[in-house]
Amino acid sequence: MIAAAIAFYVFATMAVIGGLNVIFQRNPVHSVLWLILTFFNAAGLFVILGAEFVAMILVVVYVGAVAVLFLFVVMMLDINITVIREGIHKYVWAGLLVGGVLLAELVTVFTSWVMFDDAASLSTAPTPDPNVITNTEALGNILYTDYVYLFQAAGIILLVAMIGSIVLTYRTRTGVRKQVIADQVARRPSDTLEMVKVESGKGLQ
Amino acid sequence: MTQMPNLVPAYAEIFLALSGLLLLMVGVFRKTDPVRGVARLAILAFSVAGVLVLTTNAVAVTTFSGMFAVNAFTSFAKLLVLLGGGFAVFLMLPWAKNEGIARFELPVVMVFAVLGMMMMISANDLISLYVGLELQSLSLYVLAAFHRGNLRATEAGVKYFILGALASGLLLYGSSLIYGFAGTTSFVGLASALSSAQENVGVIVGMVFVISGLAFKISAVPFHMWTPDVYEGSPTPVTAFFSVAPKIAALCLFLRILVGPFDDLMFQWRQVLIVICVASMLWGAVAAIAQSNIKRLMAYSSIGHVGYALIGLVAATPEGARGMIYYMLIYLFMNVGTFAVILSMRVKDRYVEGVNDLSGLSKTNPAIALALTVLMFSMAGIPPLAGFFGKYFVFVAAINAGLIPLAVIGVLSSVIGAYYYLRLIKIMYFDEAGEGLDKPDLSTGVVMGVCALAVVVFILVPEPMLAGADAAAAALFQG
Amino acid sequence: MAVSLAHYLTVAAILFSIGIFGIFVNRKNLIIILMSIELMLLAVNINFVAFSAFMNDLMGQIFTMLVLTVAAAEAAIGLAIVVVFYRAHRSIEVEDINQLKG
Amino acid sequence: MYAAAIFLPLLGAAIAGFFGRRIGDRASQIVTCAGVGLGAVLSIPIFFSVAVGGNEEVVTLATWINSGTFETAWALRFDTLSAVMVMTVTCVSFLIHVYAVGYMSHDDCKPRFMAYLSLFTFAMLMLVTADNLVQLFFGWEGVGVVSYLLIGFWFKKPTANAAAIKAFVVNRVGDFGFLLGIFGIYLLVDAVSFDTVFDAVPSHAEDAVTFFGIEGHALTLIALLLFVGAMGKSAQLFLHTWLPDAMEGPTPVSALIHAATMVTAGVFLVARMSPLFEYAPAALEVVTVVGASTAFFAATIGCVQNDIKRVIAYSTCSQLGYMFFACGVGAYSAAIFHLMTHAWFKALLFLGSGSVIHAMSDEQDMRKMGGIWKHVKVTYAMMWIGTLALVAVPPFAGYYSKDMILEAAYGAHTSVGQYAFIMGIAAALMTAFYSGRLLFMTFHGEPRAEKEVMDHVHESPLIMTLPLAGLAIGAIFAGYIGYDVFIGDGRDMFWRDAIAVLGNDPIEAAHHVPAWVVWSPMVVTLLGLGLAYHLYMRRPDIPGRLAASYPLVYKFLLNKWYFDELYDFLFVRPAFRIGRVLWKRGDEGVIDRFGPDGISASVIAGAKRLGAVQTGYLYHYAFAMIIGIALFVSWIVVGG
Amino acid sequence: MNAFIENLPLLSVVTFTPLLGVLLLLTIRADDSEIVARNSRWVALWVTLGTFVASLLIWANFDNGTADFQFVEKHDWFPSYGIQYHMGVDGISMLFVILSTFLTPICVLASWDAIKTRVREYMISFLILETMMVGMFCALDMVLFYVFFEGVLIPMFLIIGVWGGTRRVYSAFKFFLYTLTGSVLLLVAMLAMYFTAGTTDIPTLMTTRFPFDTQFWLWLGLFASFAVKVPMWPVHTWLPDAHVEAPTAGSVILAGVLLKMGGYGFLRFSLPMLPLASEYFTPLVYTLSIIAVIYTSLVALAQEDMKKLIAYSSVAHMGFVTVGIFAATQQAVQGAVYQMLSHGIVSGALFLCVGVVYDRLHTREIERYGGLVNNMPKYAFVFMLMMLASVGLPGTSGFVGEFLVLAGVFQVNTWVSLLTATGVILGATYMLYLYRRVIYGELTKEDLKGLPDLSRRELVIFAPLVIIVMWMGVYPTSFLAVMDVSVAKLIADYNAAIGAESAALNMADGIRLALGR
Repeated sequence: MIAAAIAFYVFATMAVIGGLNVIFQRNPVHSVLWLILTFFNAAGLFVILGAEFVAMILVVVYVGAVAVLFLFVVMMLDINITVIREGIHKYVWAGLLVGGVLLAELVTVFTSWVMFDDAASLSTAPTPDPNVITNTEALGNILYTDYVYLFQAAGIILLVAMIGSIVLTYRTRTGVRKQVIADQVARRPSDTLEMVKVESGKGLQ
Repeated sequence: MTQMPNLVPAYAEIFLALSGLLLLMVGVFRKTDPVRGVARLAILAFSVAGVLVLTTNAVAVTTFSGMFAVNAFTSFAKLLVLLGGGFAVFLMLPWAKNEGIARFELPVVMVFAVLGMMMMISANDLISLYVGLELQSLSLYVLAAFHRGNLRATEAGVKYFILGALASGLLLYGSSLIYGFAGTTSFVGLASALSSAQENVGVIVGMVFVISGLAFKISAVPFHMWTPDVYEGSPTPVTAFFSVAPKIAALCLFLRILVGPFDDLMFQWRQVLIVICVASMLWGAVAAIAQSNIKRLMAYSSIGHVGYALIGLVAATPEGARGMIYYMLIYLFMNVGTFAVILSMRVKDRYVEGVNDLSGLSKTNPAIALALTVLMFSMAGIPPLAGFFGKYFVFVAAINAGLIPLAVIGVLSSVIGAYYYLRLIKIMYFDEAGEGLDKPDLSTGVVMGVCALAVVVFILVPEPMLAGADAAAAALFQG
Repeated sequence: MAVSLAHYLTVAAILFSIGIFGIFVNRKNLIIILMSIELMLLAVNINFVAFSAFMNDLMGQIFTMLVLTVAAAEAAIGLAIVVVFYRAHRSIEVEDINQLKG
Repeated sequence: MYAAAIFLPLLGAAIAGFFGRRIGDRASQIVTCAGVGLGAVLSIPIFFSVAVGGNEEVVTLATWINSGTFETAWALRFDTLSAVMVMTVTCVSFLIHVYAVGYMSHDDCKPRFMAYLSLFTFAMLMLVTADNLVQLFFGWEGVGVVSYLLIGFWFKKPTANAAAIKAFVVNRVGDFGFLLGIFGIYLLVDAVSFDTVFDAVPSHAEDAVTFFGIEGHALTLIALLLFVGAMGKSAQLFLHTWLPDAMEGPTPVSALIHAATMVTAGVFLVARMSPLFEYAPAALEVVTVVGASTAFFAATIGCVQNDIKRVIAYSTCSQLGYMFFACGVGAYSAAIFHLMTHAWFKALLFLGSGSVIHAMSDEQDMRKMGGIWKHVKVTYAMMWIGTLALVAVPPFAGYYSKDMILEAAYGAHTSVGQYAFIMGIAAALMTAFYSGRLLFMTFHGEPRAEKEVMDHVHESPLIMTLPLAGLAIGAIFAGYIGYDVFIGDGRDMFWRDAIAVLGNDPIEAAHHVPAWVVWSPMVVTLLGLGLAYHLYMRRPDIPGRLAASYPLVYKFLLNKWYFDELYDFLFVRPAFRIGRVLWKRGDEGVIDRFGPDGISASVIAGAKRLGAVQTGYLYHYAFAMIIGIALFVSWIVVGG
Repeated sequence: MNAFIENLPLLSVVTFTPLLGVLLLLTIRADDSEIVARNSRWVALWVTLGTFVASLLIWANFDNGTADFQFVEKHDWFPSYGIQYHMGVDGISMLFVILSTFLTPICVLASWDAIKTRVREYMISFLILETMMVGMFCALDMVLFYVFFEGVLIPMFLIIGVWGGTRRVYSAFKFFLYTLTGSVLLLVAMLAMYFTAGTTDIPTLMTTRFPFDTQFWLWLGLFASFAVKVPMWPVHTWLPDAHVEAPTAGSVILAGVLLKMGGYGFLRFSLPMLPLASEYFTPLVYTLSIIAVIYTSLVALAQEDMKKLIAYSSVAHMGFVTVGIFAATQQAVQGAVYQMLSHGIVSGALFLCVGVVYDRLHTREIERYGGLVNNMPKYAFVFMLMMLASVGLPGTSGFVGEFLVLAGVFQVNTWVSLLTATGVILGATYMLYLYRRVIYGELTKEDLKGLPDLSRRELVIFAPLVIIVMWMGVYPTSFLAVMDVSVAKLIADYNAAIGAESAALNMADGIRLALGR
């Protein structure tokens, strides 16, 4: 129990510190690295909560794909380290105020949480006993059956993201030589080779 | 084993998804003029999807474990979205040709966007809502930035994306609160959970977040700030698309979610929505006055119109729902028609967007001027044009719901709004003739004419459309 | 000292706030804004997982997975847009994004 | 016959007015003269049949305004009163028509002039034969309008235009009261036709009503309102200012409208409404006082005026005062009698002066005349006849009527009657004085005109002198002939129901006044004439010295008691100024500035401000969203 | 009624014939714009004349003896909202229909030479305008009424804005937005009535009894619109601008028919549907009307622009109308209606008079004229007659209305009658003053000397107006008899309603009731 609590506080603190650093680092590369740290800690929290699969996914997808993507782009765009901010902008204080108020309200709300009376009856997918069915299996059982709709929809979303990214960034550059396998395979000698009879003494014209 | 889900209610969506894939293939492999072919196929796909929506219209059902609901209301809304999408693709064709953007992905992404909207409309669970919303949003982000070499289009894309993502974040956060405090994400479950007398402030806060996220999608004040910039920066056919389809989808979803699961929190959400509604009407009306870019002007106009449509929502009665759908139907025609006019604003083969480019249009292109005049008077809500009836029906609903001050503010802001619509007419009719516009493309002209005519002759045959809206509203309130 | 749900939610709320804060205090770099958005989504995920755990309901985790997917897609699109923007403007400074206004 | 007498002048007017250019001057003149002439001819049998024969008749022509219980018809009422008026009007009018042919011989708009004259005659006839108050008002306004047209006949003269407008507007002020009087009657008795009203009046004699928030005796209020109308039309004190200015019109107009007929309409109205006035003794007292004051006041001004026509105009004003106070003391028949005789001799005077003006090449200032009697002997004689009739020297017409009025005033034995008598005597003195002054200044003494003008002085043509003669006959004999039937023993037989008198008959009382009362007018008249003779024939230097030694009095009188200036100061100028202020400061400065213009300006300013909010910066947009959501959440959590 | 007429939807025919004309105009095809213009004029003239003739059929078949609505047509329109296409006329509205159809051909004729650009569009605007006007007077459904009522704005906005004078843009906007603001409040009130009564059918609503607090607010909503239309002080400032800048024919219609819509609205809605509130607010109406009469008359006195002067005079004259309507006696109401009809003709004719010289000299400055009678006697005559009619000379149409109004008002409130009657004096002053400055005086200005008198076309325009003005003045029975029964019923119902609820409320009570406290 205590161990769990300690783990929670460690992960939580690290996540928050990581988050703060993400936005306050001047070098975007550092920001990405802090972001990765935050993700790891969040994954740790997930594990404490018994959601192993989601924790794994978080690490795999976010750290393995998203964060790397970020790094990729940051480096590709070759952004210089931003110049030192000229003082804190006046809106920051207003922002802090608004954010603080909002946060305070939310926290007040959280403390009011109680297990909803009908929650059990309303639950469409109660968590099975983790000792019988693992978290991963339990998720798999419903994701591909009851929630296949969501699964498919997510697929389409990814497709759109793919199309979108390609459409936006893909450029056909002139002057770049590319290998076209089909063309190579389809090549016929007659296309490229011309037999010329050279009469002696005349040379090619 | 779990049973195979009932696919019939989702035929239209499934068809559209498959069409999207097919179109992608066609676009990749077709060598000559892929844009035109894909666009035509997209229109065809929309039409077939429309027919499918109509044929599966019969009864209210849910499928996919209650994730997806179909009833007369969703069908009607989907038809509107499909219509908007079809018009947008139609308008895109000449534009793409004139601007030299031969990219078949444009219609494909539009198809997916429409698919996302239809999924939103049919969403019956916060998760499916989110999925549909994101499918739509991601497609729209791409569309906004589609004109990728263009400074303004890319800026529009960035703004839309970041603010959109923020809004999604808010919506998601709200969803998580609702889930946590109510114990479920399904609309049906929520409705029964909230009907208990328990005061549940977490759900309410979550609902406010969700409302904010959706308000962003319909560009209601104060979540509207992206709208003028994105409308101005995006390619015009895309703007036309933005101004109708996503709004209709989001509004219909809004309506479904508020009078469905959150019916019992009406007292709370009504307060929020009244503020949003009033602020939208006034902001849209006032801010538009200072605009000189017609797309920007239309952005503010659309903010105002959303305010009016929200009146129907705020009324939260079948009458209000009917008024709102009706309003959106009329709005669709008015807006598409207006964007057709904007798309025909070309001087010497170059698109122009200044309102002053219209000066003296009544002399140089009387037909376009007439069409725009009709549309503007209609937007201003002057009878006997359709726009008046749109407003009339939402105001009826407002008054019948006892929201007289709202109706009064609404009519007064419509007077302010009338000012800038009149200003366009003034520029066309009262000012000296400018250079004159090029002859519009055929399809643009046709869309313009059809919409203007619809706005005029609406008065003669209001009943069929009303009947549809009626049935839709009734379905919504059946439970 | 037991760790209650409210603790998780508070952590999430703080992360969420940091994400929001990142959006409007950042004046220089668009990419950091994208990261802020990722933070927000992460916060939401923590919420969902926490609720899911405390209510013994798998829906939250399903939702989280979808959010993760979407977040990835969003990151892809967002970065693509940033790249496009960069190509057009040769800058990703947030303060430069104000051609459209009024 | 009845209708023909009324409508023939209209026909003449229509023909001359619409086709005047086509048919020519001569034909227009003939047509109009014939129209009125025929009317005059018809009026005589009508008079005998109605007044003498007692065949009163009401000819209903058509319905007019019917609304609920409010019913009026186009109807011609012929009783003694109207028959007298019809005859006087048509006859005088005919003579003036004829005169006008000659007088206007140099004008280019003869058909128009003749048409106006005939139109006027028609309107006047409508007025006098009206069977209900509304139709009376029709004629009333009709004569007003034609009067306006005729005063402004010489539209090129700015003064004529101003005078015309003044006449119309001042009359309108009177009409305003008249209208309210009509409404009052309608309110009281639910009808406006004379018979019904008169029948109903006795039963309402004691009714009290609250008009204008004041509880009062209904009939008195009504009578006073009607009298306001009469004052306007008959140029009584306070509403008299238009009459002298009206002399801007051609002289026949002055004769016809501003002496013989229209201005007497007020008197006619009071006489016509005598059954009502009789139940409103307080109103009658007011009538008496106003009439007497006017008689005096106008005479004082008449004494110092230099314009020949203005002198006669003030004399008219003064004489009308006589008629009113006659009515006021109940001697309606005397008033009408004086009205009738006055019509003749005053028309004669005007036409005579017109003849003089004609002779003097359109000079009207008496200071530039003098010594012309030898050149215009006929006119001179006519003027004498007219003057003698006016100053009431027997046996001229004025003597019979005017003396009777004074006697009746005295005989009324009321304080207002005494006041009227004193004022009347004083006025009679002045009347004689200024009449003499007029004659002497104009015809006698040294010629003061320029040589050139004097060379051209000539007698008027026959077409002008003949009507003068006709009028002179009237001026001489009308009094004598009419005396018996109007105010003598035959009066009851004659008037029958046309005039009602309650209680003691003041005419009867007038026959029994002391001798000094009977003689005093005669005395003061001779005194006045003598004084005029002394001052203007024997010692023509005195008037100038008098004026010099009493400059204030002289100026006061010369400037007509400063009424014009006062009204100008009180009403005219403020009206224009207020109008301008309301327009510039009210409409434009307040209503538009804070209304439409102000709102639109602030909306546009708001639009600019909202545009400024739209900075284009992402973080501002995000901030707006966050603030929005924070507010909503706070509101719901804290407030909801 | 013969069978043919009986079967003919006469009101619809009259209402929509002009729209057929619009279609006809749209089919004109010619390369030469001159030919298009000429054909447009003729088509418009014949169509409007035809409409006028058709409208005379209404009159010919009208039964004076009943207060019911006649020539009723009823079809479903928006059944789900109970909105019907319901047309019909009674004695009050019928004359306005005739007035509209009568003035439109005159306007077409008046624009014959004055409008040289975009003639076809101009004629289309006028024909649409006619449809809207006629329809509005015939409509027996509130929504239908509102559609026509507001629809008028569109063509009128274009007429002022496209063919108007130098400040046309400002004036057109002012006109549009001013009246729109009023009208939308009317809309809200109508919706509230629909909410309360559950119908938009006018005859049904006339029999509906709303509680006082409802009436209070409804009345204010209606008042906002009608007062602007009339226009009453202080919401009259759009009128002078609109009149001044509108082309002649536009001013004629504006003054002739559009202003009547407000008065008609009071008669059709405020009085019969909201009797208690009408009675309650009568002092307010009186006050505003009296201010209107005196204020605008004084303002008119100071004007330097002919049209502006006449425009202000319209406000004053309409002040009589509002006083008359709210006095709610037979005479007053009949007088008010009559005054509206008369004012429609007379002020229309006066604007035409201004148009005549404006066409010749292109200025409306009074100072620029003077002495026109010298070379334009016919014109001077017409102008004079209309001026006198405007002043309310007995024997012209202007008198009957004014007189009846004042007489009727006197029955209920002598002070109001007295103060209103001051308008009679002031009216004479400014009109005569105008006439004097324009027509009389020496003809000194060189450019005036060459002005021709009325042309034959202009004579054709003025002749019917002159005849009508005289006819209405001399034999008003032909008009009064038409509205007699309808007005009587209106008054009877009104008094019955007031009598039913002894509405002796003072101001404080009324407001308290209305606020529901």
